[in-house]
Parts: sequence; C-alpha cells; structure tokens
Amino acid sequence: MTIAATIRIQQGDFDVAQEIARLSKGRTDIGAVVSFSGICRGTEDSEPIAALTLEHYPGMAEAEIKRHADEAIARWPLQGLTIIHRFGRIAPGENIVLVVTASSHRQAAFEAAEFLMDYLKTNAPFWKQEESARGKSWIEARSHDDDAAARWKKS
Amino acid sequence: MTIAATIRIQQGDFDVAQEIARLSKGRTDIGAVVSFSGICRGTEDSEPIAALTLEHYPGMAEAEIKRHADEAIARWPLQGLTIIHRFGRIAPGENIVLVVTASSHRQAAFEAAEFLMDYLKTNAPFWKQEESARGKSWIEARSHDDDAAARWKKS
Amino acid sequence: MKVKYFAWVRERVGKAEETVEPPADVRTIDDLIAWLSRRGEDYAYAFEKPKVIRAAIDQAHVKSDAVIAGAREIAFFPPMTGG
Amino acid sequence: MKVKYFAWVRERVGKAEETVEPPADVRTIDDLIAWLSRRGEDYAYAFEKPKVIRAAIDQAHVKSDAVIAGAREIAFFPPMTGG
Repeated sequence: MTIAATIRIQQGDFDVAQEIARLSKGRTDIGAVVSFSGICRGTEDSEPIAALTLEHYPGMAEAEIKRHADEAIARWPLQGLTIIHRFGRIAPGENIVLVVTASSHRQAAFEAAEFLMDYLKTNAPFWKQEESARGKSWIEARSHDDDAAARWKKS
Repeated sequence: MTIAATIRIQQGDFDVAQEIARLSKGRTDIGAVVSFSGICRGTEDSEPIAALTLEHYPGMAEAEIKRHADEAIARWPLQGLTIIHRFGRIAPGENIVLVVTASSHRQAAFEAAEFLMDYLKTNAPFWKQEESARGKSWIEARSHDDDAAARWKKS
Repeated sequence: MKVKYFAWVRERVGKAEETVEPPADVRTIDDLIAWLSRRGEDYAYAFEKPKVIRAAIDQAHVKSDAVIAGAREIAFFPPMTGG
Repeated sequence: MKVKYFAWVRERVGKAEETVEPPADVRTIDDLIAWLSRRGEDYAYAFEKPKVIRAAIDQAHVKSDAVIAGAREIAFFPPMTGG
C-alpha cells in the first residue's frame, strides 16, 4: 500500500489537533502518531526578537518537500504523512512548521518525523529573517543542522 | 530552571490537542513540541482483536513513570513534559498512551519522547491482554522493545 | 508482608494479593518464589518458570537475588507490555 | 533564461528576478556567477563569496559545476534556514 503525503505551503496558521485527527481518525491500523510542531521563539541567540519573516521559493519548496516526503514513505512503513510549512511574518509563540507521521510502528513514526525535520531545516528553500531592536537581519544556517541532516545519508 | 512533569494514569480518554496546547500556549521560549500518541490497533500479529485490556500496578506505575520523567528532565533541556497512560478496556482506534515534550531544541524534544516511550514499553508496570475470536490472552513482551530501551543506558 | 500478583501471575495464583509470613530462612526474592511455589498447585503453576517472573519490592523493580527483609509490599508479575 | 534571487542575495542584487542572455562560453553555475558579478557593484556584492551561494536549476538543487545549458529557470540563494 502506497500512501500519498499531504503537503501544504501556506501563509496562514494550522491546527495541530486537526491534522493529527485527519491522519488517525476512524482507523484501526495505526499504532503510533508522532507530531512535531516548530514554534517561533521570542529570542534568537539570547536576543529578543519581534518576529520572523519567512521567505520561500514557490514551486521549488513544494517539489523539494515532496521529494523528501516520498523518500520517507519509501524508507519507513508509514500509513500517513502530513507536512505544513508557513511563510510570511510570524510572531513569537506562533507555529512555523508541522510534521505528522502515522505508522504501525513507533520507531518508524519517530524516525520519519526526525528525518523530515532535519531535511526541512537544511534543504527546503526557506529563509528566515529576524526583526529585533537592532533592525532586520537574515538568520544564518547552522552547522549542527547540517550534521543532523547528514546522519540520514545512506552510505 | 527545573520543570515538573505532568503524569496521569487514568481510565478515560485524553485529548492530544489540549495536552499540546497546555504545554506551549502563550509561551515564547519553546521552539519544538513533539507528541507521541500510541493507539490501539485492530490486529495483533495479523489476527483481528476486539479490544485490549490494560492492567497496571497502581502506585508503582506513577512512581516508575515519575522516575523516568525525572531522568528525561535531567538528560535533555525540556521546558515541558506530559505523560498520560490509560488502563482498562480499550477498543481499536482508541488512544492508549501519550507523551508530549517541549523544548527550545528539536532534537531534545524528539529524543526525550523516544526515550520515554521505549521505557514505558518495557519498564512501566502495565500489562496488555487481548480479546479476540479465540478468547483472551496476555500479550508477550517483545525483545525488540528491550533492545530499543537498552540504547538509552549510559555506559 | 503483603504480596501482590499481576496479569497472568495473578490469574494463575487465583488472587490479586495476600498477606504472608514466610520463615526467617526465606531471605531473597528467589527464596520467596520457591517458598510460595510449595504452597499449592496454583502457585507452582504461576511460578513454574521463575526466570520470566519480574519482582518489585515496595513498588521498585528488583532482581531475584534482592533481600526481602523489611519489605512491606512485594509484587510478582510477567514482563511489562505497556506503552 | 530566467534568473531568480532569494533572501539576502535578492536584497543585494536589488531585484527578485530577471531574464538574462549570457554568452555561449558561460557554461556552468560557476561561470554564470562570475558573469553576473561583472554586471555591476550590486551583483559583485551579492556574489562576493561564491562558496556560500546555493543554486537551483529548474527548481532542483545543483552544485556549482552544474551545466546550465537548456535551463529555463536558475535561482541563487543563501543556505536554507527553514523548518
């Protein structure tokens, strides 16, 4: 059985509960649902920020995420997969990204969600700009995110 | 800052959305929330089942889970932790267990949730009995669950 | 001391808990299992494979060579299958 | 071919996209970066550290030695910081 991932790139917020329910409701073949919500923090490197603005590459963002979703579906026995990534201005405390995985096996659900988050952090064409008292500046990529993504490379 | 875990052992269902919201709502210091829901499947070893009945050791279940929650809080930088485990009769499609972790760091949130699930599977004093067309029988412990739990042992 | 049984150990023994007064030479969990096993067929059946039985003293997991002196509550059960 | 710029590459170049017609000897992404850098100060500033610039051809990540022949859309941007 091949499943299709739900992928949404949107400006508006999402409802974690609704997305979890959509994958699992009324089904008796799913043993484990893992959700990851990435939330805008009020600080970056200990400096308070007013907001983040996420820029993305329309078209490529969907295609990139779809490629990674398909890879996750090929690598782990998933019964459901939802990925939502917001763009635009996002205030502290608001949602940025959501990954929900459903599987019969808890480790598959955990690993697929981690794999997808590591890839979204390093390979999905999104860029974060922060607004603070010192003005606007682009957030730099972090090498530990690259390291996290590299652990999924097949040798 | 030391946080206190919320631990509940209960017969009734729980609301994943409400538990996620309770940890993250109105806060701007949390960057990542991971939830794991364990759901009763309609089959065990490919045989259809009518329900599971979970027996537990009152008192010890709370104490065991609290010990592991405290260990997770000591090992990972968590800003919130909720663990709920149901007992009694549970039908296919219903929730069994919930772990929610909140952290500034996504890997901490993922790892702590996996650690706690691995321990709940192997060390929390709960026992599952299945009801099927062939009657009632106790589910046997699985060695791959022990292996999963063993990877967290400090050497 | 109080002894509690869970899951199929409880079903085989035929009760959820009881109070027992083992003699002084019953020092460890292993000794207590051997002593209980001699109390009747139900007990012998419950403890027929002592290696698979898990034990707790005062609600904490212990190994089978743990000393039971001073224990208020001892529990016997199969490997856990929660989560 | 269409060229798109994102994040601080876009800000430095001063536009989000444009259509360019590089000469035939501009064969790879590296060549295109060098050619664009000679178009003016804004471009030179955007591409001052070519090693940190990431590129995509027709919406797929490519390395800097990738051949651009046949590309409809080429994009330049900093390392991604989504998620």
